Amino acid sequence: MDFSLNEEQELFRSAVRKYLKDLGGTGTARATIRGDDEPARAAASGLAEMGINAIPVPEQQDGLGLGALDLVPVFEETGRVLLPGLQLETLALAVPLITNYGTEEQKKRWLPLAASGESAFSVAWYETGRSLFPETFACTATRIDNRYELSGVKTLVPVTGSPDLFIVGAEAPGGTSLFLVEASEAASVRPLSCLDETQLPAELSFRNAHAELLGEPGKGQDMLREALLHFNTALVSGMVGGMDELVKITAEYAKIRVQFNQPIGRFQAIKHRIVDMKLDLETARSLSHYAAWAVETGADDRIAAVHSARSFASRAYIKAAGDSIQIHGGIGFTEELDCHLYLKRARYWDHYFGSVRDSRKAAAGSLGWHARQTADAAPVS
Amino acid sequence: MDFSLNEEQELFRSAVRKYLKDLGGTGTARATIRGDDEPARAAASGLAEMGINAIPVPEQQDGLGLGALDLVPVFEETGRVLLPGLQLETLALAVPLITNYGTEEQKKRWLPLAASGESAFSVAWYETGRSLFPETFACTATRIDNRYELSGVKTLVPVTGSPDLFIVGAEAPGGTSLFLVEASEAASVRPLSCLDETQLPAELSFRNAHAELLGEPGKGQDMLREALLHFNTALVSGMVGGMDELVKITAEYAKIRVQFNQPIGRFQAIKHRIVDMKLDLETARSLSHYAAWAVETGADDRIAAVHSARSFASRAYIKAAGDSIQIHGGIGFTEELDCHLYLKRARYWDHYFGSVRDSRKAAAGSLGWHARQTADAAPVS
Amino acid sequence: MDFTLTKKEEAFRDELRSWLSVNLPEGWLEGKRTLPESKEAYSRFLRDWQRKLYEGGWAAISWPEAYGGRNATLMEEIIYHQEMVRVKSPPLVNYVGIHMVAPTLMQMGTDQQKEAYIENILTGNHVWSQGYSEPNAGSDLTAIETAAVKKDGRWIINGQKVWTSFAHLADRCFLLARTGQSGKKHEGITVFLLDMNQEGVETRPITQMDGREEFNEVYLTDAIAHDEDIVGEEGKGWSVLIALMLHERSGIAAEVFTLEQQFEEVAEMARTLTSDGKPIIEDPFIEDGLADLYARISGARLNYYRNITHTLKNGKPGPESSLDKLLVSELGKELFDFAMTIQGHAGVLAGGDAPFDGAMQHQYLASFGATIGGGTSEVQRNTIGERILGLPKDLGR
Amino acid sequence: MDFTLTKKEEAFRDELRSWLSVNLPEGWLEGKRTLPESKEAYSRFLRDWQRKLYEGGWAAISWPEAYGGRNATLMEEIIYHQEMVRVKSPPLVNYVGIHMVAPTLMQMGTDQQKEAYIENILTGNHVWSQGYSEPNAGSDLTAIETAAVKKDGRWIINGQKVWTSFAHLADRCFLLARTGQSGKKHEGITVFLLDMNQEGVETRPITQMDGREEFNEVYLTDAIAHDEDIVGEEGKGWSVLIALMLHERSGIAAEVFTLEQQFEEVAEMARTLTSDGKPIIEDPFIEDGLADLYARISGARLNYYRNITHTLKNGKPGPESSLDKLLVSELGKELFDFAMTIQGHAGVLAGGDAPFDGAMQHQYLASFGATIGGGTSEVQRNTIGERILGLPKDLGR
Repeated sequence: MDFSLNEEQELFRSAVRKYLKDLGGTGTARATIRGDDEPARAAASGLAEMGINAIPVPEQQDGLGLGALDLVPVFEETGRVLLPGLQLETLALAVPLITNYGTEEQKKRWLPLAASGESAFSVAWYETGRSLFPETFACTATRIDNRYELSGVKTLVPVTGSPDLFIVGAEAPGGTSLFLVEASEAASVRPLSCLDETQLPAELSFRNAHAELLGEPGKGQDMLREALLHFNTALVSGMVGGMDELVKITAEYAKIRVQFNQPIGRFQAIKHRIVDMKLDLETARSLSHYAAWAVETGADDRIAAVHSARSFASRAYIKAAGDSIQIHGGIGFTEELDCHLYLKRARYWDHYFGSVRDSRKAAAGSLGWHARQTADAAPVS
Repeated sequence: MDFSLNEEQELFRSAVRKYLKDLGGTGTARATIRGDDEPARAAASGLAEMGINAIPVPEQQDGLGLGALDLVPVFEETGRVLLPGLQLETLALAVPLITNYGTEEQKKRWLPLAASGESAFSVAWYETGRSLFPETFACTATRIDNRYELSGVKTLVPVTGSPDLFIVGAEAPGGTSLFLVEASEAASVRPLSCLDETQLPAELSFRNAHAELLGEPGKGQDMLREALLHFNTALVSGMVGGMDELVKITAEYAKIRVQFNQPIGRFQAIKHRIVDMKLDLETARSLSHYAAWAVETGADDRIAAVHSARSFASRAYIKAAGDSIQIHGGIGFTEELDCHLYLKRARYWDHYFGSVRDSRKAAAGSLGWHARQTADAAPVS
Repeated sequence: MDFTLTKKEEAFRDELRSWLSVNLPEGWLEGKRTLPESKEAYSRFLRDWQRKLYEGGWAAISWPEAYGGRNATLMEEIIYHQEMVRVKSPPLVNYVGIHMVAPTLMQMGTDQQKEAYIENILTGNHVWSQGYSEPNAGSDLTAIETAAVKKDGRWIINGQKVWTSFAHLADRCFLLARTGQSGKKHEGITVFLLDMNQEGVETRPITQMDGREEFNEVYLTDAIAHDEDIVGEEGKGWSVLIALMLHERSGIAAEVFTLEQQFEEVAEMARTLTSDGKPIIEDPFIEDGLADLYARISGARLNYYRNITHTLKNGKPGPESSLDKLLVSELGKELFDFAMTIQGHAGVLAGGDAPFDGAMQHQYLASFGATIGGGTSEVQRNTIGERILGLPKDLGR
Repeated sequence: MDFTLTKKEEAFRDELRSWLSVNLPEGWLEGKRTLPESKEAYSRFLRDWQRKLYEGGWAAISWPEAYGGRNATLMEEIIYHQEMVRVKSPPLVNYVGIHMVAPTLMQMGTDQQKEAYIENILTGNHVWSQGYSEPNAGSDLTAIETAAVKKDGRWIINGQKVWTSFAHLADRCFLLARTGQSGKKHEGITVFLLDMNQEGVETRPITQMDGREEFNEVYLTDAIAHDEDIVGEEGKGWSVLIALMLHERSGIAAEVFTLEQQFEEVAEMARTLTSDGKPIIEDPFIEDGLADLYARISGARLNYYRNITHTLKNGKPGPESSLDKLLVSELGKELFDFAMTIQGHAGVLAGGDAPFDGAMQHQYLASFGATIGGGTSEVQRNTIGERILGLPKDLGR
């Protein structure tokens, strides 16, 4: 039994953490909020130089061919400082999609760019008024000879970090399918105001955009669901990183802030609330690490593992951020402290490609709870 | 604006409270648990002599013709001492049903017996394996000339306090209907073990039992739903009474129990938890009193009022009882203290003729939330 | 039990309603409710509204008629709050003056103070701010460090105040300062009526996490006050604070009614927003959560009614009124957490890109302030535990 | 990261499994697991089981081989707990002797004590109880009042113990008594190895709210012990307690695995119970609640694995292990609250009339004890706050 990250992974974490700390911690996120993307861009390059982009990319495409566990420390540390950028979308969603479903040519073209950090990718999936997995999309792709032309409007597409490529969901002959569309093909990009100002979601419109089919037609939802196991694992690492920092700053504050002649951490209302944050953090961390292991090893319970981590961490992160504000009191309600940045990020991530309810449903389904049994008792309800 | 019980109601409360206290408080319930029904029987007679049974019965049938608000103090006080008996079923379910839907003859026959306390009534509705409002019952009533014969098995029928009459739900030509069946008509009465040992639920079987139709055939569920507004109002009063006592005994204990050289009520973990019990108690009380007012005056929002009170108080009572055990520590886990009696009663009542979910659904339906509006915005979910 | 209004109360409400329909800023009732952005225009807008209220006789209804009020009953006061919430009236820039300073001066001010301030408060000539909290004295006001020292017949005041509402618009400040160090911590505190328009007073806005700047830091550097600016006795400021709190008879009426209104807006959203063509209220989890909030928010409102009934019968508020603040502020947080959640990923949008113009997002963020300001939920729970339930006093109290 | 067992661990597990399949009481594995009702028969049953474990070499696997143990590794110990939970083995009547008294005596007992007790513990000849808590010393053991006074070369002990498990079956008691009043409250406490079979010791069962009588009150009236019955030094009992706690390396393995098993039983119920012909798991609220519990109970189990990994790597448990008790006991309460709720009104039935023979009802009631016994959740939270997060010490500590 060894339920821990290995030494290499922990060493890599230390390096990433130190690098991001030296860049000013959440200062990079605050620059993005002020409209200055340069620090986030520089951080992305620096991280790529450290090799984080190569982690999930197969060796044939200039990557390291490593698994989900190796990304855990990376996303915990970028989550800790709320780093803006497309690392999550590129490395944990687009790369698994292209790796698993792309043609040799598509892999050869795009994956080396991801591995080196030269390109960032994004996913244009959501449409206004539609759920995450709607029966159909309004956005359509028409086949013309050997190519596809894609038209329609996508919303909530992350464009911070200047993606070169979008993976777009659209209706095509055969059903909902995935397409590779280069950024230059977008007819318009309208930035949307966002609660989490470190994010830059946009409304994208396409008019007869040149689109390449990714994987089989009609399998768009299945492919996305599978790739979301990678995505959710990485996302939860980001949440754990944020929660870890929240517990740290909140406990520190409770030790030094004095009211009624006592450090407030002496009051059980404060102390026990921080303990509950810590319990949630450790539970989220355990679930998160196990999810990464399950994804990496293809364990039987990987769907339940990933979605348990996601559903738990989603709410726990929101709660931890809210509690950190309360414990900091007035100053916690100011723009000056970071608490609210974590709250806003926690909300941004809460429904990002799935809700708590979605994850619970997925876990239940994967565990076979709905396979009918012989009823051996019958209650009144 | 006057949101309070009137002076008479409060005086009556004091009288009932004193009477039940003099009988030994929860001692009556403990006697029932030991198998000695006599104290509960005596208490029922005594309360009837004080006139509580006459409250909801119309004046024409020897009652006082009073409303739901007048029953509030009664059920708060019987709830406070966990009095075993059929007061709730008789006065808040059977009497409203007979009053609203009975023939003149039925009223004349049964209501004076209820008003005087000579008879107690019970309701035989549940069937094993069926929900509260199933599509059909297995129990059937067949019309033979001018009378009905009823056959089938009912479960979870309260028989503590020796009911003389059951109101029985059964399938009949026209659909689910209600019937009056005298207790002597039951073919068998099999007592069921119960978590709340102050209760005596039983499985009743009928074989061609003589049954009188109550109200219109096929309207059984509608009639019950309407009568349950009275029932739930009274039930919630019982919950409020129990919670009030729990807050009292728990706060008292926290003042005198010393650990770490401090009365434990000085620790915020204890203090704030009792405060939360108190908040829940006051909210439940406010909702309960308003529900009684709404039922008594036929207010537009009476369904939402009653079901809001029920859904809130149901969970709050369970929580208060559990918290009282925790705060009492080891001694709270013993049979000797009353905490667990309240917990078991709270559980007994939690699903009694409806669940929290049922109540929330009923409230939502009655408030018209499902009436379609023009969609003026459309989100991604 | 009776929830109806008397004829007199109805007449009062109707009079107010018709006055509001004529006098609210143009387009206000129809939803054009944006306040000016620049400090000057914002200040002018609020002062104009304060003035209008004064001219209509609606600025200080609970004051005695002798001072220009209406001697309103408690029920009228409650109706007033209810109506103001209903029309989402502009903020009352002189809230502190009208509800705190003037009633205190009426009770314990000198004739000179009454003369100098009360009418100016009523007309809105003087806008007041409240100088209580300090960086190291938030929940624990006895820890204030701002010091007033007497020198050459004048009080020289140094220190820092924080969370001072409307300070950037205010002419005067109801200021707590330490004039002595002796004995218990709440001794030696004095209330000053401080002129904000002097060199030693500097005001800096605090940017909140919801982007607004409603509060300020106030730096006092050799600010000056005089003996005649002291309310009550020197060193007895704590008893002034207590007297001031006892004036509060309508409790948190505005917050209660606001919460009720906010619930209706969230319910409206749940009924109108659609996902895949279906109103989201058809999701049983959303229906269930909304019904739960309905029950608890109704409960909070009804608690408030019970407390008001108690006040009406006993002439003064019972200790139960302290439950209201805790419940209402915590429920507000839950309500908007729910409102955020049910919007799905679209809930992360803000402003004009978000459903309902981002009102939910904004109120969600703002809701975190309500369980901190005016006494944190932790302090409220202590108060309830100790004052209502008689539990032992906490550490350090 | 690696969750597989080594070959050696697998062999250990298989050996235990095959031993259990032969040696468990007849019908046990098939579900015939009722224990005798009468005290005598119950006692005999448990002692027989203890004896069988001893004979099979499974009574004290983590003891050194020299004392008759297997010198088991931590992983083997965990596997042992896992297997015992899997087969729902009968309770270990001499738990206190094997896991607490003997390891303590091995470390700090006199040769005479080792000689007199260790083998008798292993064979089950001596069943031990633990005499810690008192009516006024529950969460705060430093408050014990039971006093041992030396007189004519003997210790005369008076007082009352409570929550003494298996005391009615025990021969000996590991007893805390006060032998001095000086200095700090944890000073002057002495550990005695008390003979229960003497006139001055009276045992009365405590009836729990779940109807069971697992614990006892023990009244000590001039009970007698001798100098050679003292463990460690007189007045230094507190350090004996601490040494004893440090022996605990597998933490709450049994509770963790039991919770996991209980979850599976609740899930099984949700899949098999029907309402109106449909399995209740088809209710989305039940599905959702069960998935939530699955996540959190998995999380608790995984936390435990992380802590065990830490112990394996560092040779001793990290402070994080104190989280396990809190999480597992609180989750048990939630799990059975859920199990009660989803049964609808039928959930109020008990025993043979209830679904699953009333197992859920019984475990629901029992779950309330787990957040109290062995340190309340409140005390656990203090410990975590202070030891892991470094927050300031509480009142009275």
